[in-house]
Amino acid sequence: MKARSSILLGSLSAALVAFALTSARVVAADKIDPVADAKAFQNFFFQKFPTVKHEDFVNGPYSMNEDMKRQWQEKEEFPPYEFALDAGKEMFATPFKNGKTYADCFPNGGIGIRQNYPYFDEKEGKVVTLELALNRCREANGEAPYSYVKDEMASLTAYMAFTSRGKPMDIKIPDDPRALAAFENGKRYFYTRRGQMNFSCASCHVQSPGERIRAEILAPALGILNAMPIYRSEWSGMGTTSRRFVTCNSQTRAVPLDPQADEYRDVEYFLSYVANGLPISGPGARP
Amino acid sequence: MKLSLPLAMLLALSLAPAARAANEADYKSAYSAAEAASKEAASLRHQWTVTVSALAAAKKAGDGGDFNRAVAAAKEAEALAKASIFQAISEKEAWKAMEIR
Amino acid sequence: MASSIRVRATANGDITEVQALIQHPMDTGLVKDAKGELIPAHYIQQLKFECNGKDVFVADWGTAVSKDPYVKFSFKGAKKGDDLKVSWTDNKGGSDTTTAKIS
Amino acid sequence: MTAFTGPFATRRLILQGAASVALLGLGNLPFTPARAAANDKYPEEAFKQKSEADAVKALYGKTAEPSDKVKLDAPEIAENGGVVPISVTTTLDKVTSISFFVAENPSALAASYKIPDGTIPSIANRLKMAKTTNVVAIVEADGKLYSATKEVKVTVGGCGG
Repeated sequence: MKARSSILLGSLSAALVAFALTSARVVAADKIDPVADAKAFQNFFFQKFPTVKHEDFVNGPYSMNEDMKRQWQEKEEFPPYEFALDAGKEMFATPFKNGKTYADCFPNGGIGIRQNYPYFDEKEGKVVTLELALNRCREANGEAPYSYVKDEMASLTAYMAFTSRGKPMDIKIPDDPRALAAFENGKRYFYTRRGQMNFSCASCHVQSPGERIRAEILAPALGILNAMPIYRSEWSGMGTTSRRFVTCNSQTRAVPLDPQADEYRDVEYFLSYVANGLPISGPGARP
Repeated sequence: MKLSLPLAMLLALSLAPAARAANEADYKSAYSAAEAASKEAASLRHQWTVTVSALAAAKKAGDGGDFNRAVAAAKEAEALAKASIFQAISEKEAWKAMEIR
Repeated sequence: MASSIRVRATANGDITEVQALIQHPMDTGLVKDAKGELIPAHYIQQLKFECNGKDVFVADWGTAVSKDPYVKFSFKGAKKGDDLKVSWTDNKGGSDTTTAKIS
Repeated sequence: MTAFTGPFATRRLILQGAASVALLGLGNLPFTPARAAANDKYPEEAFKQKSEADAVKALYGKTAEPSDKVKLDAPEIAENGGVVPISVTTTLDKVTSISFFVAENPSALAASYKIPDGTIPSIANRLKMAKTTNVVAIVEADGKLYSATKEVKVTVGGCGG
């Protein structure tokens, strides 16, 4: 009995201390400061994993575990996303019924620009992801939109990512309160616990990257979207960022939002911004 | 520590002795309470998949006339929905504790 | 339609290293689809590599070979520019073939 | 081909065509019958066997002995049971066949390769594994069987859902 009460006392005082701490910081942190957030985010991972080369973080679980890295390198010799890549390249060049192609919708003809997505669209006042831009381009040219989750959309984004391989992620936040709010909303989503499992993205990808979750190794949150879209052996197929968000939600028993919900667009904005400077490594192969 | 309250609530509900066999009226009221809680959880965008399946199980049992099971499932769905509402509200501030600064 | 076979053959010295990736579902016949029905077995049974009129490698595969199967081997006796003929047949009588130049 | 040939003539044409093809076929048959028939037959029986021992017997008709000259490379823990990179290499010579078995798969024999002379006895491939079990590579060299075995742990990923 005595031990239990001392534990109770201990945790109460810890809670009090934590409360005091957060309240002090809450006041200071009201001003949204993406630059400071990104710096703190990157330093957290650089200090937690000093032996991992900075640009290696974009290889997710393979930067954390040698045995997994060997299996990955073996797969990369002739990667399973090879077919999606070729299909994407072919689709990208095939003109729409009205003769235009994707190249007409994107800066630089859509080649080597993936590192600037998602971007904040000041007209719309919202974050626009690469998948959204692709479907809007299709609709603007009288074509039916693709599923945001896999198949054609994944092949197209795989090809666009491939043309940006190695380029550092370069996400901009314009000096617009709505952009700052979107960044903050994405950050909130990233740290908010959800689902009956009561996990947030951070519970796995900040607190325990490199640990095992049954057969898989958890990827660090830093650069976790740089390899998108990914071919997952578990899906035995390609998947976009939205597919990853939707399936992660349902694994923690949270009902997923629709693939391009604002929260998903904002958390992609947040995660991409804090990974600025790290190379694009998509399309990726993952367990 | 914070979440023990809803779990306790969940336990209390399931232990409540069923006085007599539930009838359609009991099912209707339990189901509408569960549905209201589930709608609120969905509006907070914090719905749990298990709430949805418990609600569906309640409806299926209810339609099949097995009111005992339907009421139990509806009560479980309500408890789960309430727990997810509690989670949504507490997380409004709690997330900051985990933020990397 | 692009061939279902991607093959890379590179010769260094007398040894040619061959890697092949083939687009094929390799269904085991033990998996159920969304509606709960069994997806029938559909897998490559034999994959053959021929160079200069001679079989250099023959693979007999069962249902335990991964989807979009991959194989790597090397052989002697060929040089840059030779043709490597790759062909497969599956249990449903499907087949495909392609010829690659050894680079 | 005039329009009035009618069914008889076309039938004759088809018959002539078939005869010539058969002749052609016969023509080159004698050169490759022994080799083609011998090693091209798909080992249907062996792939049906459930256990590894039966599969080896059905495929080779003899048993293998472990040998450190057969180097089997497989992961500690498979990142995904559907795509397990497994490779084997051997210093034995006069190798004529290499096969891979996954002991507790629904049927043990996974893949069997014929190695004509001039082909280097070293193969990499990606196999499916139903669960944690032994992967066995068997090399047939100069008529005798040598094997290497390694356990690979397999489980699902993620936190469940």
